[in-house]
Amino acid sequence: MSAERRAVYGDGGWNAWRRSHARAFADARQRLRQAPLASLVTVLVLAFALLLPLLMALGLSNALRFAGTLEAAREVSVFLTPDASPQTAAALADAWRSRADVAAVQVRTPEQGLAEFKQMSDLAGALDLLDANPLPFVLVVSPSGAPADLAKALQAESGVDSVQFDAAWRERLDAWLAFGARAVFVLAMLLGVAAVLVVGNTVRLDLAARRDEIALLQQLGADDADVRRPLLYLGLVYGVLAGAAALLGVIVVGVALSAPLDALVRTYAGGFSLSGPSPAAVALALFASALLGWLGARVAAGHYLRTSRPIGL
Amino acid sequence: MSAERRAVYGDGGWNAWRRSHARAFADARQRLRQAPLASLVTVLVLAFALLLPLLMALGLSNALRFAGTLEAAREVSVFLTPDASPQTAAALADAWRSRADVAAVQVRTPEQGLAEFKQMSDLAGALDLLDANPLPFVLVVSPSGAPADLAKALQAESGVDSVQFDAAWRERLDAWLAFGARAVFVLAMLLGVAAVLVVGNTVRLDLAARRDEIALLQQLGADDADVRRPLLYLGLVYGVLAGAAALLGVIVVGVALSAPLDALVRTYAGGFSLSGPSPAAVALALFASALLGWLGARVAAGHYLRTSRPIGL
Amino acid sequence: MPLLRLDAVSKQYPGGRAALSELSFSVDAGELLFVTGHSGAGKSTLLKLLHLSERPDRGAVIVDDRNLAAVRGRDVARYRRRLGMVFQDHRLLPHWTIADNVALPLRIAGVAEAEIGKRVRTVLERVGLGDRLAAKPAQLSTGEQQRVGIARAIVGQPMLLIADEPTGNLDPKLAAEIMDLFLSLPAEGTTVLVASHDLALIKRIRRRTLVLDQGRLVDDIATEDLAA
Amino acid sequence: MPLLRLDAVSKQYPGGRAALSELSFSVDAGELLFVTGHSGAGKSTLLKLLHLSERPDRGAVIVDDRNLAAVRGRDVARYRRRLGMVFQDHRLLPHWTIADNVALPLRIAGVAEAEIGKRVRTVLERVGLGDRLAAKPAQLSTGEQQRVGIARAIVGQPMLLIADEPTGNLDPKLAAEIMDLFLSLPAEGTTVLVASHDLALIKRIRRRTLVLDQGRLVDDIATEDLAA
Ligand SMILES: Nc1ncnc2c1ncn2[C@@H]1O[C@H](COP(=O)(O)OP(=O)(O)OP(=O)(O)O)[C@@H](O)[C@H]1O
Ligand SMILES: Nc1ncnc2c1ncn2[C@@H]1O[C@H](COP(=O)(O)OP(=O)(O)OP(=O)(O)O)[C@@H](O)[C@H]1O
Ligand SMILES: [Mg+2]
Ligand SMILES: [Mg+2]
Repeated sequence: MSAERRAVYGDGGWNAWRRSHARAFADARQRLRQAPLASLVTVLVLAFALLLPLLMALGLSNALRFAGTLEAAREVSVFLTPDASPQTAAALADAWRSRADVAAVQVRTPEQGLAEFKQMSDLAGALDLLDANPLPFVLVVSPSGAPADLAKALQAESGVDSVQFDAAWRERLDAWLAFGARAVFVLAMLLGVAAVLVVGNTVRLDLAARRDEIALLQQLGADDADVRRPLLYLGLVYGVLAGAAALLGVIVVGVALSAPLDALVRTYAGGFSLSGPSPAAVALALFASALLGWLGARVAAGHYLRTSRPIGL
Repeated sequence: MSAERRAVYGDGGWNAWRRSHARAFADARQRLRQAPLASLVTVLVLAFALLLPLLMALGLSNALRFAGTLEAAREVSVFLTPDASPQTAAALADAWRSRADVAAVQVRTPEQGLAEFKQMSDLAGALDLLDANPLPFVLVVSPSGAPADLAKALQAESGVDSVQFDAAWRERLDAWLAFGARAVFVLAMLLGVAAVLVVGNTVRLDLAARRDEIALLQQLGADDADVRRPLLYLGLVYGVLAGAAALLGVIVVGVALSAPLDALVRTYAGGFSLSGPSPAAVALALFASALLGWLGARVAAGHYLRTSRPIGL
Repeated sequence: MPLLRLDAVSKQYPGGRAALSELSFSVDAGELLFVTGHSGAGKSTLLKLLHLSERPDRGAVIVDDRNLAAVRGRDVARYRRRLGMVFQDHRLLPHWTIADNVALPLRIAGVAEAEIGKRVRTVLERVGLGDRLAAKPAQLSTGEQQRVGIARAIVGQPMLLIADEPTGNLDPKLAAEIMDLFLSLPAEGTTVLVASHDLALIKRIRRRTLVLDQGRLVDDIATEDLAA
Repeated sequence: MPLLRLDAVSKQYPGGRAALSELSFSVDAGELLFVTGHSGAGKSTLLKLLHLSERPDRGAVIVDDRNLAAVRGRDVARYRRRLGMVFQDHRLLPHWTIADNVALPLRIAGVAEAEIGKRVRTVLERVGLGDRLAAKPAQLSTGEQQRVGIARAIVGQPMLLIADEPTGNLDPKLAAEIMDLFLSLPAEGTTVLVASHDLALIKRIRRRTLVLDQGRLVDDIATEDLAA
């Protein structure tokens, strides 16, 4: 580059690069401002596409925590022989607590058992008809491994009358969890595809509306990067705004659902409370939506530049 | 209209109307064919916006049917006195079946009760320890009205020892249903708005890309209806195609979810099976999506014509 | 009987100087006349008033005994269907064939398809493009595009043809041919108004010529004076 | 030393007749020359080959000692930045101001903003539009738009200026002014190629003129012959 030419075309390199990016960003901002209503609609569409996966993810994370709470119900009930004394029960409990395959042991007296029984079963009324409490001591053992193995091992111990763990309840929980996970996975897949489609489609239609402008820029010597740059910024801005709107939507939905959900959670004894997204999750969601906007713009712009390219390029 | 002019401009009236619609439809079809990939993307975006409300609606209808099945669990268990004979139990059951507030009565013998008890409770093992079956006859009464009222009435009958219905279980079910209904409502609202936004946005961007064409048509004497007609057909075609794609999506999702859902349903005794949309629902969905496409086009075109109108119009 | 009459018409664009001031003249049915003047003199503005693309600030524009100020809403479309307009920038639809572009006014008017095919072919032959029916605008040279725009303007046998610089992209020979075509239109019932700065052409054709300068009518040269 | 050389260049559009056949000529750096011919003669096609909007079927186009056949991919953009192009249809961006439209080539080239403002103002004054910097293209008459297109083409001090019918929408007086502007460019290091069918203008300017007819070079009139 001659000295004269440098005087005309500026200092090149870093400054030119910085200027081109500043211009592209200004250009993107100007587009948004020129058509505020249209931009709002675009951002809202994107926000919806993002909101639903966010809600699904949040719902799943809460459901998993909730299932964790329910997991505690996977206990093995060990019925001691009717003649077992409180001392025997306590001794056995102590011994088992030191086993590797046992996480915790709880002693339930016959009186506690009867009270609980009345709470839980719709046949419990029958027990009122009995003269004496027929229930033995029960040790409620939380396994640290597979409950079935532990149940078999404990069955062999002396002083144990019978061991039981509720296979039906566990099966049901497993089925719910499997169904929930699959449903969330399927919906998240659909919504992920939908979000990408929406971003890509928006940028694609934006490009179609600016076909002449892009052709002119190319004719005046703009290369692919020059054409793409403002679009990528536009996608980025769309993504960030849509991400913020989607997070706002999460809060709104959370408020709308909190009353019935609280009522629901209250029916379970466990102190479970619904948690919102963590700050890290919020940051991640914003980053992901910005990335998605950028990517959608990049894909659509790339496709456009490939297919619209005149012979010369 | 002079005879000469009529010769030039054709037969007018009905034929001209028919021709203009045939042309608008051909125009819409040509647009789709000219940009098959772009049209596909548009249809897919719309299909997603429709798929989700369809899935929600289907899920809700199944959930309600399922809840109906569970509702049967809202039975009132009436424990007869321990001395009640099988004949007394049968006589009481017969008498109650004719009551207006009773839908059905089932007699459960002490033996059945014991067997069921063992199935259901994790404390049932305790009953093995008993020498004799302590359980009385139980009449399981399905109320046709509020279970609480019926329970109170039956309590007063002679030969009845105690009456019980599981308030905790019912509360929990009610909470789940309330939560489900609210969640479905909130999501359906969101998705409905999203669908309208997507259709409107698509047509809006389509309009922006054809700004020059529309301006020219207006300059050559096309009125608003002429400009709108091909767009409305385009919206209609988009809507129908997207509706069909969404219904296909419902089938795909159904297949993807059927395995875990079957497993889940199997854990409940009740013979519940997931049902797909009825033919009427399919027709309604297609009609609704066509209408949505048309409406979106209509709104966007109306907005465009209002805001882009040059001074003269 | 005048087909067209302007009465003290003024037009000023927002934030600009006057594009037309106190313009008055009238044109008889079946006349062909030129409007000329420097770039920015107001020629296109005048034509836009006739086409209802713009409205005057003051004064009356009367076409076929009707004050255009009263033509509003749906009537604008109906009024425009009776005009033929040659735009300075052609304005062809890029995705449509030449034949479809030319057929546009007939389709808007609801003419039967068989009739359309016949008339489009005839008019494209008249402008020397009878062999390019199936081409797209981008496949034509600029002068050819301009002739397509002229064909589209005359295909509907308009009451009034408004041509803005219709020969700007044509060489002198073609320009003369197109002007011959325009000269044949009054016999078919069309009044013709041509805006042009091609003084050589105007001198050769010898028709009444309005001269604009900075929005004012500075000269109205009758056919006889030119012939002299 | 020739800046531009064509060697037996032929071009045929798919499904059309030959737009250019066996065209050979060369242009020295600092020359200003005309290309003329009837509508459809191939003038725009020739300019498009120089601008790399089209590629020849056969033959070589050599600009600044470089065969354009070898200029591909990213190099096309770089090559175009050294050209100035006046399009027959102006091609201004409708949502941008006149100043921004003219600044476009400088922005693409990465010139500093202060420098851009200065040069845009200067060049718009040269084409007589120094007071319309903030207007949008739709607010200009067609002739004014054409001058904006010319300003945009020369603002970057191109190596080669290619002007397609740059005076088609200008009246004779303005056309002469624009041609004076073009005549001053060779002194600033720009070679100028003007396609035009304005024979009156060409005769008055008296520069070398290539005459095309149906894609063939039928005449190459030197400056001296015209002067005679
Ligand atoms: N993209 C294309 N496809 C097919 N034919 C084309 C294409 N572009 C131009 N032509 C044809 O090639 C011939 C030369 O066109 P060109 O644009 O070079 O003419 P021109 O000399 O510039 O004419 P004008 O003075 O009317 O602008 C014309 O017959 C035209 O129809
Ligand atoms: N929409 C507009 N807004 C503001 N000013 C305008 C607008 N349209 C035209 N003008 C100005 O009005 C004046 C007359 O414009 P007009 O287009 O009528 O000129 P013209 O005689 O057709 O010129 P040309 O021969 O260059 O086409 C010009 O100075 C132009 O800049
Ligand atoms: Mg004009
Ligand atoms: Mg040309």
